[in-house]
Amino acid sequence: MQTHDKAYLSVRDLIVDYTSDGAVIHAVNNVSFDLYRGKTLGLVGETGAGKTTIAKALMRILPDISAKIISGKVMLEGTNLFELDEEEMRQIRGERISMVFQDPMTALNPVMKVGDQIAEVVSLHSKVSYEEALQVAIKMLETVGIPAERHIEYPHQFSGGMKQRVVIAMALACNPDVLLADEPTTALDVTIQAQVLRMINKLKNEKETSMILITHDLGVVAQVCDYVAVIYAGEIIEYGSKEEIFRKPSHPYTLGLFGAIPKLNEDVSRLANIKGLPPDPSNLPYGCKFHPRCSYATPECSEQSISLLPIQGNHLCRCINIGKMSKKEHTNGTSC
Amino acid sequence: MSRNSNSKAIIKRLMKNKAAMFGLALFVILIFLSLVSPFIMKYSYFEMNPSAMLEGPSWEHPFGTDDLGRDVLSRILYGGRYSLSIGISSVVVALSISMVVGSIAGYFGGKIDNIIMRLLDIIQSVPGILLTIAISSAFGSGFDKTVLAIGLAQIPSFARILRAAIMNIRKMEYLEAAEAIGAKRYRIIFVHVLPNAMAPLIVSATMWIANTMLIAASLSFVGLGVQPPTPEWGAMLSAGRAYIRDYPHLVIFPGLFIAITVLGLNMFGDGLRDACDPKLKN
Amino acid sequence: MAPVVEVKNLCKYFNSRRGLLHAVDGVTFSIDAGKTTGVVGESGCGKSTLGRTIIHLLDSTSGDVFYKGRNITNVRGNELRQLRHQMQIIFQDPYSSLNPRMTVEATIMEPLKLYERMTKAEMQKETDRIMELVGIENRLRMAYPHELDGGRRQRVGIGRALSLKPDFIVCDEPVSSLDVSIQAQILNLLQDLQDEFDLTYMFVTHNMSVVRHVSDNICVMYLGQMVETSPVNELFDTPLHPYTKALLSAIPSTDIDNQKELEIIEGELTSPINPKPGCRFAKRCKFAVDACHQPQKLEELLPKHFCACCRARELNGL
Amino acid sequence: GGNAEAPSTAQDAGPKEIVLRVGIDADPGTLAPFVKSGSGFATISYTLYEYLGELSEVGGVLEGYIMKEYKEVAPLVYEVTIYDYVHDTAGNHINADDVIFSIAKMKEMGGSGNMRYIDSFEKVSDYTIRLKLNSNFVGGLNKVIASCRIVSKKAFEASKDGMATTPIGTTGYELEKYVPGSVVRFRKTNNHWQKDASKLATLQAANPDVIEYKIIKESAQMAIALETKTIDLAVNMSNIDAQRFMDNKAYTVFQNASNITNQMYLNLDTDSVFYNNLPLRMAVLRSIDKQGLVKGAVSGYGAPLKDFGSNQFPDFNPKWENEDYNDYDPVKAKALLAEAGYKPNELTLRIMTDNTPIRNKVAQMIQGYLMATGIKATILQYDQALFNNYKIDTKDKYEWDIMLDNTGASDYLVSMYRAKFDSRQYSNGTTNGVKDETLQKYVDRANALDGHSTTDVDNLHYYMKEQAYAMGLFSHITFMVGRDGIETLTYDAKCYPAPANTEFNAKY
Amino acid sequence: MIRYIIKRILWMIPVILGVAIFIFSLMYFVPGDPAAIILGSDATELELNLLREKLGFNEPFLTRLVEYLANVFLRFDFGESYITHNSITTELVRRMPYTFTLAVLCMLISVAGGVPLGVNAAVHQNKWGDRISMLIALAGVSIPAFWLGLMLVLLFSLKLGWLPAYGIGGIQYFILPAIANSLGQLAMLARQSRSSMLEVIRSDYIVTAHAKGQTKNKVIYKHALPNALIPIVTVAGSNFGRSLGGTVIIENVFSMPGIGSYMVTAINQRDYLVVQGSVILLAVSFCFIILLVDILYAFIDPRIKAQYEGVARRKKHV
Ligand SMILES: Nc1ncnc2c1ncn2[C@@H]1O[C@H](COP(=O)(O)OP(=O)(O)OP(=O)(O)O)[C@@H](O)[C@H]1O
Ligand SMILES: Nc1ncnc2c1ncn2[C@@H]1O[C@H](COP(=O)(O)OP(=O)(O)OP(=O)(O)O)[C@@H](O)[C@H]1O
Ligand SMILES: [Mg+2]
Ligand SMILES: [Mg+2]
Repeated sequence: MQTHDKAYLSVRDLIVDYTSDGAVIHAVNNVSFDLYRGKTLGLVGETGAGKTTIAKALMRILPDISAKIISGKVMLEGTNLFELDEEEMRQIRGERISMVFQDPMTALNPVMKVGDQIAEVVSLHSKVSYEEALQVAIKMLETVGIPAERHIEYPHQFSGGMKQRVVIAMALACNPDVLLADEPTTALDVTIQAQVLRMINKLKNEKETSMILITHDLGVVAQVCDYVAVIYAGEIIEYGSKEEIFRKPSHPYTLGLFGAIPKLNEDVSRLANIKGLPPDPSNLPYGCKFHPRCSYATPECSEQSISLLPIQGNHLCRCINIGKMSKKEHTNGTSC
Repeated sequence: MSRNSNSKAIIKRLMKNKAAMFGLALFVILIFLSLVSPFIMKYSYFEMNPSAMLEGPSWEHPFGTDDLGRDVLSRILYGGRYSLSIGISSVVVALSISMVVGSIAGYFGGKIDNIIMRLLDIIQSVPGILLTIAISSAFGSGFDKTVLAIGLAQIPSFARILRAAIMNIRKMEYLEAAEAIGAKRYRIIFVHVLPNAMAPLIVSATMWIANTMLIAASLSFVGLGVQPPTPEWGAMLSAGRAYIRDYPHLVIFPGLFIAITVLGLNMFGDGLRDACDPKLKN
Repeated sequence: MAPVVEVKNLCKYFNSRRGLLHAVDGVTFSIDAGKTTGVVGESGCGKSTLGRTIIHLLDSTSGDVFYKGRNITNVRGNELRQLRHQMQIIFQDPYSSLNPRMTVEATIMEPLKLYERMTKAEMQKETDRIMELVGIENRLRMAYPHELDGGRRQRVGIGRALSLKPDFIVCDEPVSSLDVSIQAQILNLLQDLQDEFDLTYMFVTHNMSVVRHVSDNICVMYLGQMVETSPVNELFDTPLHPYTKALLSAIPSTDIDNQKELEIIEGELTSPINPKPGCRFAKRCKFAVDACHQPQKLEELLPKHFCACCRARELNGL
Repeated sequence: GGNAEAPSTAQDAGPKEIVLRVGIDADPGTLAPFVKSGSGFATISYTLYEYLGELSEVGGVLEGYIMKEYKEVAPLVYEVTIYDYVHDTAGNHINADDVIFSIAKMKEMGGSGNMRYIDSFEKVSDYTIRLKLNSNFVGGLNKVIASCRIVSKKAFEASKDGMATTPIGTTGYELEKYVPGSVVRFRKTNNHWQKDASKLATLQAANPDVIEYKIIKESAQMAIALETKTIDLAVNMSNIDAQRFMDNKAYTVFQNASNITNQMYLNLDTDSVFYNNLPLRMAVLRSIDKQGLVKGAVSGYGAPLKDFGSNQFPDFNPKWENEDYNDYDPVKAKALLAEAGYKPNELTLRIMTDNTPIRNKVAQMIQGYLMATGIKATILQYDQALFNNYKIDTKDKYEWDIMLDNTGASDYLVSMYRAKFDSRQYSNGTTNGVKDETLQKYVDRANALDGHSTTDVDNLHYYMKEQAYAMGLFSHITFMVGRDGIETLTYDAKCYPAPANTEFNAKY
Repeated sequence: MIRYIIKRILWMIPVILGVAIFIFSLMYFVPGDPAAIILGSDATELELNLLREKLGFNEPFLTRLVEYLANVFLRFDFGESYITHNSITTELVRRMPYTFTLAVLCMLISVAGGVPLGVNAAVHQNKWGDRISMLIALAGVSIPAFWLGLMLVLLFSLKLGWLPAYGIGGIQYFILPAIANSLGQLAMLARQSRSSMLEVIRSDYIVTAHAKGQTKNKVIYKHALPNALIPIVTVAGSNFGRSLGGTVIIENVFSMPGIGSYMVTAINQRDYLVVQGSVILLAVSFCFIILLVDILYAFIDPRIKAQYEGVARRKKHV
């Protein structure tokens, strides 16, 4: 991946393992990417691909019992986050990088008033009195469209969409430079999702926040992201700008993914599907991790480790058979 | 039941848990020893020797002798039969009744549930040991009566555990599926509900076996429970307290065996719980 | 084509702590034989309740359900058990819909045991057939659900529903908890099965693109009521009800060339407890007028296209 | 006795107050005079109340307390006269009305079983009452006299709770503090009604200035209390705990032979194995090593019995001491068993006992002895309440074959025979179902006022021995441990210590 | 909230009545005749019968039950002891303070010791801190209170002379019995705290708190502990019941004139009325503690408070 000197956050060679019941799970394998100021990177992939793990690794909030960052570095404006001590890292969390979690229903502390939960992060990172912090919190609530007087309420008094907004308000309260949004809308109804997506976009534009948006909804990606990284079995298998990925998906997996979603504005009698199942993360196949499911697989695919190579400019792909794939199928995949 | 389970998976996980296996091993060894003790011990548990009373531990009597010159080790090993079977049988008593009560309350819900729960409320508002003592004083002392008293007093809490588990399962779609394919109610309860709701009950029953020994000791203390000469550990412990200063081996050894049992069963129970709920592990 | 299932004015109310919860409130529609009728709507609008009430997993509060012309609203006991042969359900959650203590074989065989006077060998054979049909490898015969992935579990659920050879299946969000690649496999499977056995589906979901893909007809529900129903393409091309419109335009499109701003419906789903009469969407509807607070009637505004909105004609220029 | 002078250290500045803190092992429950008292109250009782009179010691002579004298006016009719200057600690004068009141109350409230021997009672004059007894047996009057606590009617009626917590007695002590279940403290009044020391009975002494009873139920705690010096005298210590103090200069261990002895009864109901099978009864009796029981059950602190009761009583014939009393003879026992028609290990007997520590051991040892003879035995052990129930309940057949129990008396050996073998008291013969006219005759003779001769008692003794219906096992010793400085302890006729009588030396 | 509390208090009436009936019936069938105890072993049958008659034992069950309930609940009179003839009510009132002081102290000790121990173990899950804490906890649950009590006395009273060994007086008299009686509960509380903390620590909002940059300790005590508190408080509440029950033993060991030792004496004497009275009183106080715990829930968890106030909880959708 070529370095971009304006990269605000860059991740290099991130490897994360979990141990569970004695088995080692290779959740993230050699992931590198850059994030630019004011841009949004979408991480797309199926369940268990390692998306959340990547995000948590950046903030160093993986469960310390089971997870281990094997290697890698995360450079935030020249500082390697992995080299900071716990106290310095604490300063960065919430203030410079913050995160919106997958499930708004569970991401809020049920026994704390929402106002206090937002104020907490404010008072942790600025030297203001608690009163002032609470004022900031209330303002944040209003920004996300929740009436100020509801700051004394508890999470259970909010609907799912409002909770998600509170979570976002909390993440944005200290004007972070980087926002990690882990499936911020998956748990929500479409109408509410639309509200949240619009709000995220608005805040991002106003504050120039860099964002990593994790999702498996390609519609959301199309709506919000600038760059897209497709994750499969803990690896980035394709990377590029939104346009590159949507117009010219190159990796067979990405192709399959596009073929598998029913489209609103088009009729196909049968969905294209990817055969088989995602690999067992504790026992990943050698070579291309996708080759057992890939219809273009050749013997070489399982014999060598495949690297992520540019196809065109910044559009990267981890496949040795791109050239050999028939043109027709290629275009078929992009017909969206 | 042959289709019994995902228990296979639980057992597999359990087997991997060293602490749990250690605990189980302790328990099994105790049971084994209590069964074979008459054949391997030099002294029988009732053999008195007036010339060797209240002797401390020695090669001849590793755990010493008691006030009638009986070999404490033999008594303890043999007494395991009583102690362990008090635990196991009172759990069986409690389990069988609370299963009926709990599943009726949990599955049918509504009014029946309400009535049962209110009755359990009443019984549970008498603190446990008091209840056991009260029941025990109604039945009198003796092995079978102690088993009954301890078992009956435990019914409310077991029934509640089961009911809670059933309430959880009631939300499961596989019950609806069973109904959708036209399964009858008793089949749904016995095939689909109970086997899946038993795990937490079994876990707490396991741990509770150990607790009965302490209850038995308490009952002996207040003059109920299994009476000496039965070499039940709790009764031995309680009876030995008169000698606690001069001949501490009379209380230390039964106490130690109770502690080992409690330790073993709790380790096993903890492991079992972890195995039933893999989430809890990490 | 005769409808397989007809629902007339079906209501299902639940008693809740705060009052009567109108989960399904006066729903009328019919499902054509061999076709798929999609039911969409936001979470909690009563889709699942509707499906379960139709197949008698829940007792209806009022209204009638007809199966192949026969009123089955009040069937009980053996009659109901016979009816189970013909109406089945596939569940959303592949984790909670399988008994964790039953093997794949036992799960699929259970309905056979309950009904058919089959010998053990016949049941085995029938199980083989169903497993092949839904695409479960024979080696997984003795596997327990927890050893299976979500897709395979869902296949087992489908197999269980199919083993009684039903005509009508309620699919309650069968793919919404599955990953896209698996989702496509299951949708294709359902489609193949329908073609092969001429099944009638009621397909409940909140995913508009899925519903578009699978359905022939579509019903849009809002807070327990049916607000619009029509053939699928018609609905997507010319939605009539303001809610349907809003719903459609809130879906982010994967078409990056024609990105449109998502339309926002302000506010959230209100509570279905003791609702006021009138259009339940009125509170969030930008076109709401006083007349909306009167009970709305489902009217056939276009051929086969029904809508329950007093302003629909006017707003759509009909 | 009765010397109230406490030898306090003369060198001290002022007269040092003598405080005696006594640990007792049972909760009196109440201080009321007419309530049937358990062992907890028995010790306290003498500090608080006085009886009409009491025996001077086990098997001793009747001493008047409040009673000045009595005379027999007709067979079984007695006139009892009390001192005319008795008053209680509140100053209420006591006269015949109070005595009548006290007896009536005692009877009504069931305070003493001995009240049943009173046929009628009435006032004769201001200080004299007439008692008519209903049974003709030796010591009957003693029992009645020694069971009547006397309090002032006025004081009793003034008390809200029947003197349960606000007792007023006639002794030299007054209640100072009472925490039910924990502490009872008395202070000497120096105003006892009996100023004439020569007329004081043994147990009427009032030596310590303060007596404080502390209830300590846990036996290990009793020893600890002595060692931590929170009590000065421990009542009823187990021999195990007492041994700890025996070689310790700082403590004195008082040993006293208990008047309560341990017995074994065989079931002689008509369906019992023992019925009509004298060899079997003998086999059982001969199996038991009484000396061994003493050693095992009470660590040697006791003596095997040579009769149903112990040798403390005046009517115990010393010649029995050297005779065989169905003593231990394992060889003979086996032979007797065979003679009785049983093969070894063919017979299983049920031994019933209560759950006191001593009899718990006795039962286990007897089980062992019987096994050695070839008789299997199971032990049925019940708590006191159930034990009494099963013992008395004769509606159905007995639940036991061998019963272990204890019996005590304060006056005569024959009282114990009367208590257990008088068929008039039991619907099923004797306490163990014996239906034997000869035995009844002997019991009656030995107890009769005009009987009770050496011959009568001998007849009873030998008949019982020959018939082997029951057997006395052993007597044991009770232990009181005091701290150094306690010179003597006095016991009443029921072997309870009377702390007010304690004598101290200079070291106290 | 107030209404909820009142409702709960009212509900206690039938519960306590139920307890009384239950205990009365239990004691009714107790073998062992108080008359035999009162009159001693040399009583004649005639005397026994007379006494039984006098004590009302020959009345039918229902008559006695109704009379007893009327006395207890209308006249607040538990009757008088068969043995001592003392008023049981007076006796209970006199003894109550000791028992409650002891039980409350036990609860305090077990909470003060058990919760930190359990939290510590959870935070250091599977490390030495955890293992040691849990070993202490296991030791705690396996030691009988009377044994521990005597050991404590030997050490602290006899050897060190720091604390009184028995009896009553200032608070120092309660320390050893309270420790002996509470160790088992402390251990249970530690185990409960550990497992509920472990559960909570895995929650998303704990990760959220870390992600805010909150310090480890604050996360534990500010975010995790309050959420883990409900089961902990529940166990603490039922521990109060255990403490009350434990007094039956510990009061005897330490010669404390509380309800427990009163009851043990009474059991051995078949003094039913005393046993009944003691059990009812202890049950009533236990009920109050449970009520307190229920009210405490509302302060710990706003969701429960909302429930009490009749505002239904957030709906949970599948
Ligand atoms: N605490 C953990 N212990 C062990 N394994 C874990 C843990 N958390 C995640 N994993 C495993 O790591 C892999 C990556 O998980 P991760 O949560 O990062 O995936 P994801 O892409 O976020 O999936 P989803 O879309 O379901 O959120 C999965 O195989 C998962 O099972
Ligand atoms: N058994 C029940 N008891 C009480 N209320 C119920 C019950 N089942 C459903 N409800 C309520 O009825 C309403 C409709 O529920 P239903 O499950 O049918 O909605 P849904 O459209 O299927 O939602 P989702 O998309 O979340 O599955 C909801 O408000 C729900 O809370
Ligand atoms: Mg994730
Ligand atoms: Mg649903």
